[in-house]
Amino acid sequence: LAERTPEPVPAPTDASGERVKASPLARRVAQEHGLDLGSVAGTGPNGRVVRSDVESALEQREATPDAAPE
Amino acid sequence: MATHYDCIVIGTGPGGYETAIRASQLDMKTAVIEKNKLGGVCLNVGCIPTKALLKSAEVMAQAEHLSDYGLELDGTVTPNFAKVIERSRNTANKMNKGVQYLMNKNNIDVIQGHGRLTDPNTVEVSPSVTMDGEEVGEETTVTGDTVIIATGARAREIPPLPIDGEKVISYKEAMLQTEQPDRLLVVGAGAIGVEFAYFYHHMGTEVTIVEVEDHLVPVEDEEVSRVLERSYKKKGINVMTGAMLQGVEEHNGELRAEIQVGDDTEYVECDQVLSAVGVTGNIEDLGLEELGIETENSYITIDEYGETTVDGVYAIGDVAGGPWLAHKASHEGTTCVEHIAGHDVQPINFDNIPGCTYCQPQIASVGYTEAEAKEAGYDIRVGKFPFSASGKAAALGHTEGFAKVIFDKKYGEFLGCHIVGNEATELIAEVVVARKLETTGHEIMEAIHPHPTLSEAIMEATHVAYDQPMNI
Amino acid sequence: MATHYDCIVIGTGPGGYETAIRASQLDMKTAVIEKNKLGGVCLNVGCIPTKALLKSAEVMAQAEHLSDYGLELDGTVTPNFAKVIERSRNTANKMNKGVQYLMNKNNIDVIQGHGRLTDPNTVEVSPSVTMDGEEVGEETTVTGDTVIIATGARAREIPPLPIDGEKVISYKEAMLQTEQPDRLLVVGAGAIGVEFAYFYHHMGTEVTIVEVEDHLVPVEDEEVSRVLERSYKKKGINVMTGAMLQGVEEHNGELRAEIQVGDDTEYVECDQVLSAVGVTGNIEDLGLEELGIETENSYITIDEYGETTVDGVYAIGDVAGGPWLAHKASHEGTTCVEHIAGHDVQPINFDNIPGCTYCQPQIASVGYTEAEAKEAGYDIRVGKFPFSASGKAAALGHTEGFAKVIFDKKYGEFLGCHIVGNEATELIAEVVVARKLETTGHEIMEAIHPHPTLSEAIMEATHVAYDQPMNI
Ligand SMILES: Cc1cc2nc3c(=O)[nH]c(=O)nc-3n(C[C@H](O)[C@H](O)[C@H](O)COP(=O)(O)OP(=O)(O)OC[C@H]3O[C@@H](n4cnc5c(N)ncnc54)[C@H](O)[C@@H]3O)c2cc1C
Ligand SMILES: Cc1cc2nc3c(=O)[nH]c(=O)nc-3n(C[C@H](O)[C@H](O)[C@H](O)COP(=O)(O)OP(=O)(O)OC[C@H]3O[C@@H](n4cnc5c(N)ncnc54)[C@H](O)[C@@H]3O)c2cc1C
Repeated sequence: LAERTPEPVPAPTDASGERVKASPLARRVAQEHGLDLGSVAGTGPNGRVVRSDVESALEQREATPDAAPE
Repeated sequence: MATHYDCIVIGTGPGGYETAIRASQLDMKTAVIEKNKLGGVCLNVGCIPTKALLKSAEVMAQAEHLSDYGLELDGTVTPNFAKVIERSRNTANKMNKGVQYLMNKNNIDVIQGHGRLTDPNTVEVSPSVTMDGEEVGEETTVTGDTVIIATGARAREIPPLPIDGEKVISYKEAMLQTEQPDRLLVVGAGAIGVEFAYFYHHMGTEVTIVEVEDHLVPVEDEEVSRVLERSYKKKGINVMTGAMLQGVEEHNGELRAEIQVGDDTEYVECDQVLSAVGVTGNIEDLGLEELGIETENSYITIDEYGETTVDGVYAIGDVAGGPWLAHKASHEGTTCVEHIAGHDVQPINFDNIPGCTYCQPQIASVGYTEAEAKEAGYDIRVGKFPFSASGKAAALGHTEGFAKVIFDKKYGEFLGCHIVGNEATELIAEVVVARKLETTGHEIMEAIHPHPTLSEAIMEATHVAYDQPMNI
Repeated sequence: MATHYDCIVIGTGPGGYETAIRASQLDMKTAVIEKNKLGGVCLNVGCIPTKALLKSAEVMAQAEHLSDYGLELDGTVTPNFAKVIERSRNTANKMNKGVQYLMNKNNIDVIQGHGRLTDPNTVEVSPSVTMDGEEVGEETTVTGDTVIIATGARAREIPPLPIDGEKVISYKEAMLQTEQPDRLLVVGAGAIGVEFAYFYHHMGTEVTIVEVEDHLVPVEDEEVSRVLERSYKKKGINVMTGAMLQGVEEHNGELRAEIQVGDDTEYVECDQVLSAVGVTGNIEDLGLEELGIETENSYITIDEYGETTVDGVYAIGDVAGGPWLAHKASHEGTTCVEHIAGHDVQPINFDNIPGCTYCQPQIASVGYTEAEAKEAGYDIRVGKFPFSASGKAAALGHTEGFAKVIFDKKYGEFLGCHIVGNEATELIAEVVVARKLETTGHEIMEAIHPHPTLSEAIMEATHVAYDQPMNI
C-alpha cells in the first residue's frame, strides 16, 4: 500500500454557483490540468461535460498561452 | 415505374431491420429487401437459435447434478436431440415472425428477393430461394435517395477444410441437423466454436476442439481463456490448442483429421467436422465493383458514419467489417440513419462494444485486456474477484470463474472488464454503461450493488484494484 | 487492564464485518464483538442460506419442465427436503468461515460474547450462546475511541400471531427445520414472505400467502406485483391480498387461521404458519438508555454519517433503520468509518439502494415507482419492455415479466427502474451505476448492450420511453 489511492473529484460549480454536470473522468482530467470546469461547454445530454470537451478546452488553452495558469 | 423510397435497406439481419425501423421513425419512406428469411443470420441461424440450444445443454448439465441441490432423480434424463433442435427452430421462427410484425407496424415495405445496385440510387430485385427452399420475390426495380447495404456475412472456408454440408459442416448444419454425430471435431475456438463444443458435449457427443492459437477464445484476456480450458477439460471435452488442422481424410465412412501440434502430427478420428474459423462478408453480386464501391478483404470500406466510397450508399453490420456482432450491426445502423437524418450523433465507439460467449462458464468482456492495456502504454491497476468468494455464486452452486477489472492509474478510467462465470453475459452491461458515462473506479465502488448478486463481483474486483479489498 | 482499540464494532453482520475491514484498512486498530456466529443474519439465517434454498426450488421447478427443453425424463425427480436444508446450511457455514478468514487477514480481533456499552468508550462483554447452542466468550471489557453498533434486527411479532417456533415460526425455523409441513400459511408478502412461499411450494408443500395490503410485494411498482400474483396463482399458490390475519387456533393438531377479507371472514387450515411481517431492531441490553442514545420505533437514531445522539458512538445497518438490506448495511458502515477517518465522503444516497426479491420470476427495483414519481410532481416518460419480446428470454424459456423505466421529462433523469423476470436481480446493477453516474436516457440507449441478453430490456424500455421503440 505504498501509494495512497486518489479520491474522487467532487462535482464542481460554475460562476453562478450552479452544479456543473460533468462525467467523473472529465472532472479528473480537468482537475489534473487545473482547468475550471465551469468554463467548459458540455456536449453531452443536457450539457453534460465529457472528457472530450475538457480535452478540446485544453487544446484551446494551449493555443492561447496567456490563459494557462500552470 | 419503380417505386421510390427515401431509404432502401438491403438485408434484414439485426443491422438491416433495426436500421429500417429507425429510418421509418425518422420519417423516411423505407423499404427492406431480403432474399432469405427476415431476421438474417442472427435470428434464423445465429444468436437466437444457438442460445436456445445452449439452454437445453445447460438444463441437461444441471440434470446431471440434481443431487447437488438435494433433489433425487429416480430414473434417467436423456436429451432427445431432434426435439432439442425442434425447440431451437421454434424459437427462431417465433422471432422471425416478430420481425415481420415490426416491419408492418413501422410501415416498412418488405420486398423479397435478391437486391443488386445498378446505380447509387437504384436496386434491381430478382427472385431467390430461402433456406427453407421457398421461392420468393419477383423481378422488380426500386429507387431510393439512400441505399444501405446490410447483407451480413457467412461462414469462411479454409483450404484444408472444404465444407460439404454432410461430413464437414458449418454452423448452419450444426444447428439444423436432427441427428447428432457420435464424435465431432470442432475446428476453431472462437465464440461459435466453443459454444457448439459445449452444446454437442452435453448432448452426448464426444467432442474435440482444435485451435491454432495458444488458447481457446484467443481474443479474450488470457486468464479468462485458462478458466474455460480448465472447465472444458474437466467436463471431458478434448482440448487441443496451438494445433493446426492439416486436412481431413475419409476411411470407410470414418473421418481422420491430421493435426499439427508443434513438431508433432496427431490424428483425431471423428464422424463430423465443424468448421468454425470465422466469417467472410457477403459482397458478391451486389453491383459493388460496377459502382466503384470499395471493399477490403471481403468487407465494404466505410467512413465513421457508414458511408461507402460512393456518395449516398452506406454499409453497416457484418458486411462492413468486425466485430461481427449483432449489437454492433444494429447500433451502427441506427447511428448511420440518424446521421443521414441530420441528427447530431456521435459515431459508435468501437472500444465500448462488449463481446459475449454463451457456453458455461459464460464469458463477457469489454475494452482492453490486461495485455492490450499494457501494450497501449497505460499504467494500470488491476483487480480480480473470484466467484468462489461470492455468496450468490455459492448459493447457485456455480463458483467457477472471476470478474477482472482494469483501470488507468492516472485518471481512473475504466479500461476493461473481463468476466468468466455464471451469467457473465448479463453482468457486462453495467460496465458498458459505466464506461459510456465515463466512470472512474470510485463510482463503481460507491454504487450500492444489491446483495447477494454476482454483479457485486465487479464492485469487489474494483475494491481490489484500488487496494481496498473487501470480501477477499 | 482493558485492551484499547481505535474502533470497536458490535455485531458482525454484513454491516459490522465490512465496517471493521474498512476501519482496519484505514489504519485503525479494530475489534469486533459477536455474541452469535460471525456473519450475522445475512450469512447465517438470511440472504445466503435462503438463496441456496431458492436455487434448489428453481432447479426443482426446471426439472418439472425438462421436456420443454427437449430432454426426456424416464422416472421421477423429488426433493429430499432434509438434503435441501443441509445444502443450504453447508453454504452458510462456508461463508461464515470466510468471515473468520477475513477478520484474521485484516488483523481484526474477534471477541465473542454479548457486548454492552457502559460509557461511550467502554464495552463490557459477557458470555453468550450461539444459534448452534455453543457457549462462547468470557467476561471482559474493552475500550475504544469509536464504538459502532451494528447489532442488526430480528423478526417482528404481531399480537394475533405469537411465534412459538413450532406451529407458528419465523424465517429462522422456516430455514432450519428438516421436516416440511404439508400445508403452510405465510403471513406477510414482502421479500421474505414471497421467497419462502416460492420455496415451500416447489418442495411440495401446499402454500397460502396472506397480505394485508392490496398486492404481493406491496412496496414494488404495482405492475410488478401483478405479474408476480399472476405467476404465483398459476403455479398453484393460494394468494390472499387485502386480507388481515385475525388469529390462529389449534384443533387436534391442525391449525385454523381466521382471515378477514373485506367484510368476509375466511378460514384457512394448515399445519404451520410462517410469520413474515417485518423486523424489529436489536436495541435491547446495549446500555443505550443509560447513555442517552436515542431510539425511535426500535431503531437507533443517527445522523447522515451514522453518528448517534452521543458523540463518538455510531450505529449502522438494520439496527439504524431501513431499508433492511445487507448492501445498505455494508455501504452505510464503510461510509461511516471513512468519514470518521477524515475522508471527504458523501453520505449514502437512500434513493439509490436497489431492492431484490429472489423468487421466480425475480424482482429488482431502484428509485421511484411510477406512482411515487407522479406524486413527487415529476412530469415523466415511462417505457416498458416485456420479456416476451426478448430473444434471450425466448431462448431461455422464461418470457414472464418486463423491465420498466421511468425518466424525468425535463432533464432526462433516470428516476426509477422496475424489473420482474428471470435474472432481474443481476440486471438492476446497471441502473444503480447509471444513476450514480447521473445518466439520462440517451446514454442508456447509446450504450451498446450485448445481444442477445436480458439486459437489453433496459435499453429497449428506454427506447419506448423516448418514443422510439425498437423491438416492440
Ligand atoms: C452460430 C452463430 C452464432 C452467433 N451468435 C451471436 C451472438 O450470440 N451475439 C452476437 O452479437 N452475434 C452473434 N453472431 C453474429 C451475428 O449473427 C451477426 O453479427 C449478425 O447477424 C450481423 O447482422 P447483419 O444485419 O450485419 O447481417 P446478417 O444477420 O447476416 O443479415 C444479412 C441479411 O442480408 C440478406 N442478404 C444478403 N445479401 C442479400 C442481397 N443481395 N439481397 C437481399 N438480401 C440479402 C441475408 O439473407 C441476411 O438475411 C452469431 C453468428 C453465428 C453464425
Ligand atoms: C430470511 C431473510 C432473508 C434475507 N435476504 C436478504 C437479501 O437477499 N438481500 C439483502 O440485502 N438482505 C436480506 N435480508 C436482510 C439482511 O439479512 C439484513 O439486512 C442484514 O443482515 C443486516 O446486516 P446488519 O449487519 O445490520 O445486521 P445482522 O446481519 O442482523 O447482524 C447483527 C449481528 O450482531 C450480533 N449482535 C446483536 N446484538 C449483539 C450484542 N449485543 N453483542 C454482540 N453481538 C450482537 C448478532 O448476533 C448478529 O450477528 C434477509 C433477511 C432475512 C431474515
